[in-house]
Amino acid sequence: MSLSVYIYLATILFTIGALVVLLRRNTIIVFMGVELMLNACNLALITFSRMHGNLDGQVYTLFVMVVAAAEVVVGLAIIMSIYRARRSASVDDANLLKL
Amino acid sequence: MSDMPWLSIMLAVPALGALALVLMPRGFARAREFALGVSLLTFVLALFAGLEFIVGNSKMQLVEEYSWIPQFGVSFALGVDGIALSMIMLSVILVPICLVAAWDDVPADGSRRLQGYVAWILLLEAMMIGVFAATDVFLFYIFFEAMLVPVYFLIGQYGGPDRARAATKFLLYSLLGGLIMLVAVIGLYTVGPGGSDGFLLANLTGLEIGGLTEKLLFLGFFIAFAIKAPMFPVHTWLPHAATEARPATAVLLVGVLDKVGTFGMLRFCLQMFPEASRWATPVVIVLAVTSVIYGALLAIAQKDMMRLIAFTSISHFGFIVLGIFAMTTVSQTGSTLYMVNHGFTTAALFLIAGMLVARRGSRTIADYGGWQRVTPLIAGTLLIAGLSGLSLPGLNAFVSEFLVIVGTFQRYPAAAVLGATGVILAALYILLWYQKIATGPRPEDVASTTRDMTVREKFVVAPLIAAFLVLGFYPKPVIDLLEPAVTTTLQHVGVTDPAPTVTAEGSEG
Amino acid sequence: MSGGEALLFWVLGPTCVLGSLGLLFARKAVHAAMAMALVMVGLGIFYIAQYAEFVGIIQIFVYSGAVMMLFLFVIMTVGVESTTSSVETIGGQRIWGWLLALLFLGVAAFGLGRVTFPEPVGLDAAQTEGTVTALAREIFSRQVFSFEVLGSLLVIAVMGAMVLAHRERLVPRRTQRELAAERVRSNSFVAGKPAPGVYARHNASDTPALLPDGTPAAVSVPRVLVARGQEHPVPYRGIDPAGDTPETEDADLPAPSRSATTRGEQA
Amino acid sequence: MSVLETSAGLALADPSAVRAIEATGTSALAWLLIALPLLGAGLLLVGGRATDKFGPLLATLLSWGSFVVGALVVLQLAGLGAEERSLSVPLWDWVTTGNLSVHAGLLIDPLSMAFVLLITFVGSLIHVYSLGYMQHDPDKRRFFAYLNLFVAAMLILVLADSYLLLFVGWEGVGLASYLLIGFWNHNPAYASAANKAFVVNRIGDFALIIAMAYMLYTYGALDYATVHGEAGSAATTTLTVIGLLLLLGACGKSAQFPLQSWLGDAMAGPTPVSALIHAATMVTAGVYLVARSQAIYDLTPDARLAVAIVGAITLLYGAIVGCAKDDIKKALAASTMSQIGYMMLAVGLGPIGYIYAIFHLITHGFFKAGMFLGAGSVMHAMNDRVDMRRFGALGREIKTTWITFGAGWLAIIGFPFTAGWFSKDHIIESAFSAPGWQGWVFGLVALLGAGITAFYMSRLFFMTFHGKARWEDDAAPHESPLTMTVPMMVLAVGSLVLGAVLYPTGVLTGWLEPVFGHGEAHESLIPLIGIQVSVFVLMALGVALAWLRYGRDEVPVVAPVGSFATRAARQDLFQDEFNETFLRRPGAGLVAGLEVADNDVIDGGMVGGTSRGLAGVANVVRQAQNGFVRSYALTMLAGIVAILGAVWVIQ
Repeated sequence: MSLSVYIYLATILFTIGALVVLLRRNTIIVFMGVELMLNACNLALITFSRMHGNLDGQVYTLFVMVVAAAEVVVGLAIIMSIYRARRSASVDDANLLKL
Repeated sequence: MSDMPWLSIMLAVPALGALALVLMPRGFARAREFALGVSLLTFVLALFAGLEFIVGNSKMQLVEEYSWIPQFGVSFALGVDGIALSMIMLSVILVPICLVAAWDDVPADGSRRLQGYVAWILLLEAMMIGVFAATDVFLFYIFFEAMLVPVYFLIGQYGGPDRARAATKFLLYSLLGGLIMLVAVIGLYTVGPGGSDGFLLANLTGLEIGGLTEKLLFLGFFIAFAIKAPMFPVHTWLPHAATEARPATAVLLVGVLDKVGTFGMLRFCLQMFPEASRWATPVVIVLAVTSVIYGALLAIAQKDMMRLIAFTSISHFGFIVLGIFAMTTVSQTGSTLYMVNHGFTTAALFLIAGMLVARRGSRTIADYGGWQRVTPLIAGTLLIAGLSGLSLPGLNAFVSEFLVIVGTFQRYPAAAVLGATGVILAALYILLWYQKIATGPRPEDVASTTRDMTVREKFVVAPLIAAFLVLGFYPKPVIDLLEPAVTTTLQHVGVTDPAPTVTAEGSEG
Repeated sequence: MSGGEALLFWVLGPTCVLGSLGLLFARKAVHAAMAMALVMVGLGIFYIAQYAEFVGIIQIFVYSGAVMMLFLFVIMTVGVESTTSSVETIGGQRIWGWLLALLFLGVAAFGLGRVTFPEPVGLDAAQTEGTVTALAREIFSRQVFSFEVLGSLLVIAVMGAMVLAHRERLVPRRTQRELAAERVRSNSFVAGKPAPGVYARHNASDTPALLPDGTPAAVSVPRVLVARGQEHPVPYRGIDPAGDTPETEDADLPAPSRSATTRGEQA
Repeated sequence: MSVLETSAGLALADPSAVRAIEATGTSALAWLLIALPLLGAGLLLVGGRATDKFGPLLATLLSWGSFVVGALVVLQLAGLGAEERSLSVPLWDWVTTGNLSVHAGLLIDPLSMAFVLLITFVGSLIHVYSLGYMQHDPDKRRFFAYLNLFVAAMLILVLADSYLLLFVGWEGVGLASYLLIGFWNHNPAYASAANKAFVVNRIGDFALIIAMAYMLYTYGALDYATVHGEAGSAATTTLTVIGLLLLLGACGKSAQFPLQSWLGDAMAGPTPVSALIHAATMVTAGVYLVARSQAIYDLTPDARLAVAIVGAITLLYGAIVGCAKDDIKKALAASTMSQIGYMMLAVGLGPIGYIYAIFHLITHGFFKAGMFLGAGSVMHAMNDRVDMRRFGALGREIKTTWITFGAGWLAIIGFPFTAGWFSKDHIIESAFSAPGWQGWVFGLVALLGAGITAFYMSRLFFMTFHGKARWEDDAAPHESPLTMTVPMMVLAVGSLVLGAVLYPTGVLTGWLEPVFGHGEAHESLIPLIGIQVSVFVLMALGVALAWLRYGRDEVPVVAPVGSFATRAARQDLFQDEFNETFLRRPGAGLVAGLEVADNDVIDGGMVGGTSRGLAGVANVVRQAQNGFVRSYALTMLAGIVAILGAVWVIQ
């Protein structure tokens, strides 16, 4: 059994994350779907790091986590203000950005 | 003095004037006087520049050339031949007249509105000078498009009740043409010699591109110019825009701006794409004749006088295009002279009609009648302007219209004969209009205090009528100015005038 | 991959997938968040198992600890109870979503299957002086610029969040004095609204106070509880409170016509 | 000098323009002829109310000044040899471009000077008459300005040395005519009449422009010298086409069939205008044009025949219409048409007719102007009424008018030894001498026309001056002031004696022969004496019939319904109905239809359709832009799948 199973696992997690984004309407859950996709990528990066024997993958994982943290901060703030304005946590209710 | 950059100075003065007006504090009380002063200064500069111009020399003169964006081959190159100079002269004469005519268009209410109005007009003047003087195709394109901005705001901010729609329609039409042209401009560069001055007109004429490429490039330019001109069937923006615009704006729009279309056909279509021009001639001639007759017939049907004038212009532009594409010296000289004459004629028609509208408050022709008895001077000058519009001999438009017809006849007799029916129709639309406006008993619902022409308005009309008479009886200076440029154009196209079927020998001429 | 690691993978891997499926199917946001936390922890363990101890620890501490707590805070603010209907509103979204996701999975898995992965090198050589030291060397030498940029990104994000979360007051805050004056002027609740829960049997804020005639005063219940439907009904003169919503809300109002305005103000 | 052999087999001199040498002496000042009245017009129009007081007088003086200059030039010309009476006065380089080169210049030759004298003399007389006639009009100044403008334009027309300059005068007189017909345009009908005149004339002008284009195409020039000098080198078809186009132009200006409809309405203008423009001078410009272009017509018998046919038709047309009109001015207008028909017929006959055409033109200028002025005097006496059925027995009340009108009447019916007799009889004789069937047809038509002319002019004369008084109650006939009667007297004398002065003495023939050459008549079909007798008999019959019906019998005050022929004639043989049905109404329909089409089809359909189509497409595509984040995410996923799939496929 090779390390590729981790990659397959990452792929499955990524797909599920994407599905969450596509199918769930609760803003917070959608957001968690995004986090899940990021984490799936991280898993792959860690695995690649181990495969190739250098630390770049781990460094990038760290960076991704930092970026994700920043994203979470801003994203949740946006969710809060949307909720304040609309009394709703559904992504579908924020649909004014259109023609 | 001969190495003075005259054209750049003429371009800069009104532009800087416009900028200064914008920077002036809100409610600057002397905005109109300032703008008039700037435009008169430009006029004087143009006169000096004209003195430098050597009549009879067919080369580009007053040439300036600076490298601008060498990476793309764009230069800031200016220069004029007889046609361009005459169009610039027309612009610098009409702008002060329009400013005087537009004196009370926008109230001086302490806001920035008035400043903006005259500043846009000055900016437009700068653009007009630039577009006629540009000898770099890309620079020409820039001015061609940038011109839309002042006009858009002049119509859209200061126009009539339906101004927003009219301005948008105008902009969309012009942009459509302009974008098609942009494609052709870029395409032209790729077939040209390229390099850091690859857009210079001189480098792009006489390329002998040939084949489908040349036809496509020709079409790209021609469509833009046909929309601008405007020719049937892409004319519908003009009546709308001219109706909603202030008379002074309409004058600059129809009298000068639209000439860029016909000017472009001469300067770009014919010179750069001679083969394609000859290929397209039959279609263009048909369209031109259609424009003549169609414009005239529709002018007869109009109930709104500004629309009527707009349609007469479509008819007249048909003549101009007809003359250009008939490609004889006589017809093209006639066309270029027509471009000058039409500027004055339309200016007079729009401005005098504007005076009537200012007094009656209506553009509908049926609201008038008997105004010869209310404002005899306005009615009289309207008749003179109208007679110029129907090409009465002795007034300016006749010489040019006659030249176009007889010049066209030498090559396309049928087109000339059909086009000449425009002469009959012109009598109908002008005289029926005048009859409905001026004749009949004195209207009873008009206040007895309605004033005849004021001193300011006399200053507007007098130079125009003087121009009618001078150009009607002694057009020679202008023709001498235009003809060398026309001859050059025809050399580029490679056509020669048909000789008379009977070679006249020993004629005493 | 040792046998122990394989065992770990086959136990923890399906757990993670289940957790993420929980995220996909959970009705309540809280449950989803808990499932998500599970996945995070699982992933952290995977990192550690793959010799990325530092990243794994960070994953568990920062992600599962801090970030997920943030999520939970938001969920609580927005409302634990707020569920969205499961009826899909965008036409074809569900079908197309599943279809494309499975297609993606198929294409990716098929692609992966055709890749020949090299023999794993292992990290022993790369982090001989320990994971943390090796990572620190990497970050503060080669990646120092990225690191600095990320630092400023974080600062900007924090400021952004502050700006977003901040609410500008549109009108100056009304003082007690003004509020009292207005109550007197409009002659509504001049003495203040009745406090809830004075009924002997229920000393809680979800229970309406009783007026002198024994009717419950709905206005005494905090409106947040009312909005959530959490107020506790009380029987009135033997009538079962559950099926009864007497118009007590307006009972205290001086005049029926005022009701609309007063309620509007309070809302 | 070459002598051209024409189709008629006649010896012709060179066209006068070819021989022209630069003028010296008085003739070099010929530009003053035009400049003086033009100056008057300019001063009066620009000067505005400041010139109200002296303006009319100034205009009259300038017109007389022009006549004096003309007379001096004629004196100088008379002093030259017959072949040298052709001078050119170059003015300025007007239009020069490509192969077109037109210098504005004047051509002074016997033909143009004959016209100059007629125009300035009659014109000046009518200026004088107008001083009285327009005395109380508030816009008198404007009227005189227009009159001066007309004189100037008419002089440009006849003095021009090129077709282009002629065209300037041609349209100039059209403008003056338009302004003067519509002088009282507070009456909408008058304004319409002015428009009608201008527009109908424009059809002729259109033909003239095309004719000029064809000339330029053929000869490369527009001046008479080149065109006439080279006329023979062009193909006959070309000449015929040019000839026909010139004829159409002439028809417009001279109110010849089929462009005759405007003349009757043109009587809306003040009576002096009708006398000057629509009787004596402007309407004869067509005859001048054909006569001037003789070098072309000589070479194309077909076009000439067309001219003669047009003349013949109009001659009868006008005469028939004239029989039924009750409006004194319209009856005179119809008569004018008919008389110009005679002239056209004469010029259409070729060299044998030119001189007689010009002769008749001059005598007609006198007697018709005299009669129009007389009609004006009658209107002056009768409160501006024009209905002859309300006149009658005026001869006793306004004797001067009666006598002067009578002189004109005698002249027009061709009473022996009056001016009209000399000129008209010669045309009829020439008509009979035309070759082949043409001689019979044209001769008989001309003969018949003479009889009808006698009838309707006598009808007019008797209805107005004789019979019982049928005035309305408020009428108080009174003689006009001297300013009006003196010009009438002068013209009356001219009507009686001009023929005798000019023809038997050979003055006119001698004067015009250098221009037209010597036309030797064919053998006439009928002996000369036979023609003269039959003309006289017909005239007598016409007068007698008119006397019986309108002099002796009671004339009903209200016109009887009459036969179909009468009604047709009264309505100008349905010319306006024809125009209305076949030209104006379809035209109006077309124009209205186009307006709708422009809005709906071009703007709404083609252009609007394109924009609506684009908007429709955009509307469809816009649906994708639904604002739902999840939808957008779906498309992103689709993109990723597509890319992965593509990579896979490529590999």
